Amino acid sequence: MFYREAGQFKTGYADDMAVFPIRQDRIGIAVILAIAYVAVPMFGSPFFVSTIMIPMLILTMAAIGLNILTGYAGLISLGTGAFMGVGAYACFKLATAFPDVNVLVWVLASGFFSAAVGVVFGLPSLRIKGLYLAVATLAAQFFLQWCFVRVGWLTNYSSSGSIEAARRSLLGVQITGPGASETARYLCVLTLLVALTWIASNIVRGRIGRKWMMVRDMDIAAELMGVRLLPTKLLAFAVSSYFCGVAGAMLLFFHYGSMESIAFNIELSFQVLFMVIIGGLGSMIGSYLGAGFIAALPVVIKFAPQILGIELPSAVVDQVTVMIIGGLIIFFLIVEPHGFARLWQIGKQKLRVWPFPY
Amino acid sequence: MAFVDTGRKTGPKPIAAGEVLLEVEGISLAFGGVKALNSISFDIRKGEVRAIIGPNGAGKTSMLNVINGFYHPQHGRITYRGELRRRQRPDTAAAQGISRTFQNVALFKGLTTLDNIMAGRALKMNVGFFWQCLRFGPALTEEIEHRRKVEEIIDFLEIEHIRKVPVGKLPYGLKKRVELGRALAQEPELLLLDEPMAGMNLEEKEDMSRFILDVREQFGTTIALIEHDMGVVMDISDRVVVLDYGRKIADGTPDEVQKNQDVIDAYLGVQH
Amino acid sequence: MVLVEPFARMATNPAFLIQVIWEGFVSGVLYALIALGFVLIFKASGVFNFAQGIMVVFAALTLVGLHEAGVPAWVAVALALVVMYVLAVGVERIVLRPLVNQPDIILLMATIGLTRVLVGFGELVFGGEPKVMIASELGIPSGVWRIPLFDRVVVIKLIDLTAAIVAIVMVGGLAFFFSRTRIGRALRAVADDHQAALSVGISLEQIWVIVWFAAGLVALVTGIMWGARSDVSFALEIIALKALPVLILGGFTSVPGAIVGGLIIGIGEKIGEIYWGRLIGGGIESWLAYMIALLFLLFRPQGLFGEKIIERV
Amino acid sequence: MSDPILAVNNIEVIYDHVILVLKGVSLTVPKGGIVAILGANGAGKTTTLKAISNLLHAERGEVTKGDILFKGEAVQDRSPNELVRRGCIQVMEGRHCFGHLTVEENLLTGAFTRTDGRAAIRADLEKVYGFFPRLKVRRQSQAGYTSGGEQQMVAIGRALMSRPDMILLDEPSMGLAPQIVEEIFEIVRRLNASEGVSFLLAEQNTNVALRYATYGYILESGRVVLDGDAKALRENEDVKEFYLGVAAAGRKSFKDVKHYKRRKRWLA
Amino acid sequence: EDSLYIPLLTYRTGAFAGSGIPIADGMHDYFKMLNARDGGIGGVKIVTEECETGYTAQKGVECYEATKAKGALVYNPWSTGITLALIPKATQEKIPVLSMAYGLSAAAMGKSFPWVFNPPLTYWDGLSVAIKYVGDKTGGLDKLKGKTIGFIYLDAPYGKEPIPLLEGLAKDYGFKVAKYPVPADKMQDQSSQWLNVQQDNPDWMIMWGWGAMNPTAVKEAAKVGFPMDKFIGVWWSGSEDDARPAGPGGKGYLTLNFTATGADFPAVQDIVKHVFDKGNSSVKEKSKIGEVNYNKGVYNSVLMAEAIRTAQKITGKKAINAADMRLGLEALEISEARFKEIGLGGFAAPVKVTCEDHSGAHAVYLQQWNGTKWVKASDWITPMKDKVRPLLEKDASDYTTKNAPWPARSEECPKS
Ligand SMILES: Nc1ncnc2c1ncn2[C@@H]1O[C@H](COP(=O)(O)OP(=O)(O)OP(=O)(O)O)[C@@H](O)[C@H]1O
Ligand SMILES: Nc1ncnc2c1ncn2[C@@H]1O[C@H](COP(=O)(O)OP(=O)(O)OP(=O)(O)O)[C@@H](O)[C@H]1O
Ligand SMILES: [Mg+2]
Ligand SMILES: [Mg+2]
Repeated sequence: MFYREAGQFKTGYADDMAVFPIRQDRIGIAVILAIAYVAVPMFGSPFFVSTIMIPMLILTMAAIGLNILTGYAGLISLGTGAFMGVGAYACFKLATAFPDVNVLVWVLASGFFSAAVGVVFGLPSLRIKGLYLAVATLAAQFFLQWCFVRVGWLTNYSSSGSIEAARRSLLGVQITGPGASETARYLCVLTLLVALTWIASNIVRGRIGRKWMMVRDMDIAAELMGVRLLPTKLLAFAVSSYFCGVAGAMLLFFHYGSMESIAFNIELSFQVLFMVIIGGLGSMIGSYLGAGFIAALPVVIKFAPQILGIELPSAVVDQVTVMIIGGLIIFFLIVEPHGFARLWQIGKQKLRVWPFPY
Repeated sequence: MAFVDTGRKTGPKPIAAGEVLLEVEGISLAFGGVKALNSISFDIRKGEVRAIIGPNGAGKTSMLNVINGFYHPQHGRITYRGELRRRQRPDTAAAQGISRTFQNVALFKGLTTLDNIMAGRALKMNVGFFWQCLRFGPALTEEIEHRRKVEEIIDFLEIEHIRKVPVGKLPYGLKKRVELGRALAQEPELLLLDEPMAGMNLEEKEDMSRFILDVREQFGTTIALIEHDMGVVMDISDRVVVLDYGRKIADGTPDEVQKNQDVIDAYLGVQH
Repeated sequence: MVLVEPFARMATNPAFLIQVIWEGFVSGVLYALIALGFVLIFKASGVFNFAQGIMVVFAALTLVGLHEAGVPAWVAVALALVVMYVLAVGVERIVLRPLVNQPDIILLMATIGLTRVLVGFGELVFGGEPKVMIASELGIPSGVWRIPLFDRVVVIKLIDLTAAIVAIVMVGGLAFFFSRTRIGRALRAVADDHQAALSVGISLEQIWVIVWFAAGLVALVTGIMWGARSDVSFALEIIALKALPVLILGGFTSVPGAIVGGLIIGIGEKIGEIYWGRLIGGGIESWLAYMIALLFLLFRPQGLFGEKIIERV
Repeated sequence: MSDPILAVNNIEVIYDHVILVLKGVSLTVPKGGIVAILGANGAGKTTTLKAISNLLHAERGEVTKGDILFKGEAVQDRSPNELVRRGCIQVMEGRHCFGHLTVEENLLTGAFTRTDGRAAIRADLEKVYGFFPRLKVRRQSQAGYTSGGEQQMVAIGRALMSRPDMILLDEPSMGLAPQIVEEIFEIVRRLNASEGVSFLLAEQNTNVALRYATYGYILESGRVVLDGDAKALRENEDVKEFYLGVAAAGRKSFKDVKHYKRRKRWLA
Repeated sequence: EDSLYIPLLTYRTGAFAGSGIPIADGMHDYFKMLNARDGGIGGVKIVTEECETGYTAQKGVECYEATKAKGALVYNPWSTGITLALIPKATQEKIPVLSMAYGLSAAAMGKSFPWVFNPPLTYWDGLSVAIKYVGDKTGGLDKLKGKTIGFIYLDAPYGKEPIPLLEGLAKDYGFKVAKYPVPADKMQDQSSQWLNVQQDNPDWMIMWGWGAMNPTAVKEAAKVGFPMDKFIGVWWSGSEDDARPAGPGGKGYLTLNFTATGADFPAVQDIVKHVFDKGNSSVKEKSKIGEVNYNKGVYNSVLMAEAIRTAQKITGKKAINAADMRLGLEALEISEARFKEIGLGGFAAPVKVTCEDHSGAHAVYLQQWNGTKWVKASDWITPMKDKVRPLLEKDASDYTTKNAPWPARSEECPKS
């Protein structure tokens, strides 16, 4: 009853092609943005903002990146972690080499470096498909990680091999480095994410996104219809890696503050892949929902007993958390292989026909 | 019909109706030991409906694959619009105005009907990456312009009601219709149809026949058609070529072919 | 210099080269064992079983854990097999059955989920400390042969030799069991098209339990062998990733491919690391295997022995 | 009518928890009968067959109402292979061959549930090759590389290999040359007559279907709108016009179809 | 009620759990013992909270964020990676970090890193002792000229930390260094590294390993026939579980150590009595108490407990806060007599932390595996301060310039 499109007429194709053609959706998104920008920083505890919200939003960015590659273009990648690493190392180098330029510029620019690297490792995708390609991207994962460790220049020859976020500010407010308040970092992350989400959704809804989906669904037919596979796939690698790279840079500058190469390991790749699958391949909302689930849930489960005042050995909590997350992943795959995005759609569908089923 | 630009350039040399548009000569294609095509020659004239028939495994689909560059024959020459065609990548055939439908429906499963047909226009859209990111200005104008054309095709094929349905879930007959729509969206000069009416009931076959004839009539599109329903083939095609396990056994008007004893033996079986 | 020097080193010390090849051979055989577990499951269900690595750990821990609890070694082996069987049935019931006919990637994800469950469960039950494999109780020899060669010695650990022999026997047996039999055919049918397999009356349940159990068996053997070389701990799980390049090199569906791929990767990465790796900083083993595999793939996208990818319209 | 081998009582099928596709379909197949389900695209023919053979589950569909009796026993909760073992096998729409298996291996998978020994299976294999000589020629090629028609033959032959009592045929004529279509229906008739195999076939090719079937159901939008003896259906005016293409004025040419539609009477 | 809240970042899961578990047990049990026996420290109970990090920096930071608001006195990251991540945060938020003989070596420069402590010595100190020992056995450091020393290490910040000093010393004494990195995913399969060792045939081997890397390395060394008494591990490579799996082949293997092995100390016996026997310990077998890593855990808690006592003395408060804790750490001094007093006579070398020197460069000894247990193989050896100190200074200033503007020290050095 509350979710109806009846009575809302579209008067032009532009209306029909809008992201949120239904008024209720538009109101909903405005409310969510308001909560994100106002309520969270005002009422969220520092722990909530810094340990749950910030990494969640950053990983959402990475999930959007991977979703472009896997969900839209149908190319599986297990190298997300390393592509994020490229962004982080690039941003670190840029920000230390040119300290006077605003760090946000470098965060955005670092994505281009991982885009370039992504394109190089995307080249085999012309010949190799499916899971075979996934393994090819593993080559990227391990090779890049090796570079992070071996190429001293990347870390400015730091003896510990780690990279640190320098202190930088925006409009007089410190936003990166030790001492930046979580609110400032959060707002930066949120703004970048919102802006890039908007761009990503523009791309995937337009000509380029359609080409990606053509290649994903039936590459031969796409080719016979005049789509050139290699440039299309490479573009997907580039755009996807761009998002991952920016996410990596944000992870360093707005979340950890200091990272070593091992943080960009295969676990991270898997984590992002989980988000994309659980959230729903080929869906922007899915990336958000998936990231929320995979990034925030373990933290919540891990600290839930503590918050509830239950005493459990921490190792047990951790083991049980691992099990629960694994179990939930299987559970959700079974309930809905198309992820939260589909559940969301079905939910809307049900709302639409409510109170009459079917 | 408004969705085809009449002023569109048709390549180096415009071909008048009735002239030879495509000619294949001595095409041979083998897969390992299987000779799918054995020195086949025939031509397709501008504006006609050219049927290719033959028993299962005769090499009909392979012939279409050769024409649009997906298979490369070991021998033979193909002349299109008067130009000898070199070995080419599949995506160039599309650029030259050859589009097709597939025997085993090859729609983009995850896309809606609308997007599938929009996909047909992929080659015609070219606003740059920057505007695509913003989906604003030229990108939006272009999108709307093509959307309008696509809506015309949707109207033409009477599939308005499934516009926003992901095609994976459509019943077979409608999938075939969407596929035709997608091919039409490419504004082809030569349209290759591989069993467009398989799995349809009579009513739907009638509709499909009507669409095919309308397309030809209104845009002068040349059509090559593979079909096993002899009723349809005999009624709507102008000339028929008959293949039998890689060989050409007959070529002529429907009536001639129908009476040819080789064809009856190899393909038609008992008349009905 | 990069081109000449390594060969010079090979030529000047052939005994060492043989030692390097032997080490590569042994690790190749062990990679192949893990890859074999993958192949079995992939062949039979099209599932890319990421949990194979943790199954190795799990099987080995169960074995050692039972022995620690006082069960005699060989009885513990039998019980560990029972546990692997129960695991196979459980996986089929809980994970695979509801996911029939889903795309590869979904099943891949499900097995990664399964990995998590097993990691958590294993650590909860067995604790995180490394355990010592009961190699001598199982009669695995532990000595070392020192073979004099070109006035140096080549060292061969008996455990490595045992591992190689066991692996080869295992592969032979499985290849025999799964090829050309009714079950073998059914396995490949299932991998091609779940729904069609169902429609002709192939019981997916039965097939899956069989292959998962076979994979469990392979996991146990792998666990014993690897465990005896170092020790049994969760760190072992990581080596499963090493089986991936082996797999793509050999082809996901080929049992002999797993062996040949394993040997190429094992020997290739040893030689690469020892003779070339140090020229560019060392530790290249972590990616060399993938690069070797990638190189092969560019020429044969389906792997050396993999089934050709069918592309038709 | 003799004892029904299959009875479907008033079933409802829902896909994805929300899409209601069958809205109360009932039908029976007598032992030794050939029954056809006819109907336009998307009417729910395939869904009906899948509901019977229990393959819906793999498509996230479920039977929410009604029951299905095969040989007098309820089979909704049986697994597909159980059903094959009991003698009911489906030939799926769209071929579904095992692409990487050779033609012969494909046929042999059909015999998976059989326990009557190699010799019997060999004999049946030869019988199938007898029905489809083309398959014998291509026996060693991978099914993925055979032509569409050849794949259809493989699918049907595969089903025969299980020695079923009942075959559910989903659009057997699709994509086949007219000659082969006739042959396939002849085979259906032969099996039916000589071995007493019952058939339930979903067909678009009404013409042929009604010639070979004994009884027919017409399905529209998930409901049975008309049923009757094949002969009676052939005489029905609407069926004539919409499915057989013979209006009162005789067969009309595809060339002259006009852009108008008479409403079907049962929709009124 | 007053309490002393100390979060313990530990890892009982993951690839390094084998080393992490006994350490976690040791840390806990000592505090539990103090609570049970003395009612805490200065009459105030110690409240610990364990937070699982799995040795990953990400979870470590999560743990830090989740616990810091509860009034954490000090953090023990137990991973060089986590330490590096926490240094800037904790410095900013003014909570001390105690990285006992691990972490950033340069943190010894208390002037630059007022909130970070790494007693009793840094990795560089440790390495210098190892070289001293090697020199000793070779007949003097000057005899090292032309020799080759192999360095096998975990390819992570932890393992790489000693390299600058090693290379510096190589230049000074004219020996060659051969490096053998072991990537984390290769910890259990080191045949390549040891083949290289076999080929290079170095005179000595030094190892910076952790977790599953250690036993594998010892086994491999035995296999390739490397003389075990010329193979020296760092203190993190010297637990019973590291040497035992090699069987008789491991006999002779040497490692550095700064705590005694065994349970023959009154305080450890008190742990058995007040904690283990009451069923309050998570240690499963009594024999594990007193093992090398367990004692490291105990020592870590001793340092904290003594720092708390010192802080209570300085401030006169019973329930101290993080800032007080820092004062306590900076004035920490455990003399031989004090060790005896707390029931740990001979357990470790005397410790003294100062404002300038947060690690103290205290002595270590070498222990040797005799096939069944560790035995002391040398006296306490002091590091080469003269070689280490300049490097520390340089590294600290590098760190602070790279992280500029690094907050300058705002706390006065206590008058001594
Ligand atoms: N997996 C599915 N999920 C959702 N809807 C489905 C699914 N499969 C089929 N449908 C819908 O169910 C309806 C009936 O489909 P069905 O395939 O049974 O029709 P049919 O009569 O066999 O048609 P055709 O002659 O085209 O094969 C169609 O509207 C289709 O869109
Ligand atoms: N890519 C390929 N590899 C191997 N053999 C092939 C390939 N493509 C086609 N063939 C073989 O070539 C022959 C002709 O196939 P084609 O698909 O052209 O037949 P068709 O005339 O379209 O038959 P149908 O009417 O059944 O669709 C068949 O025997 C087929 O098996
Ligand atoms: Mg064909
Ligand atoms: Mg159907």
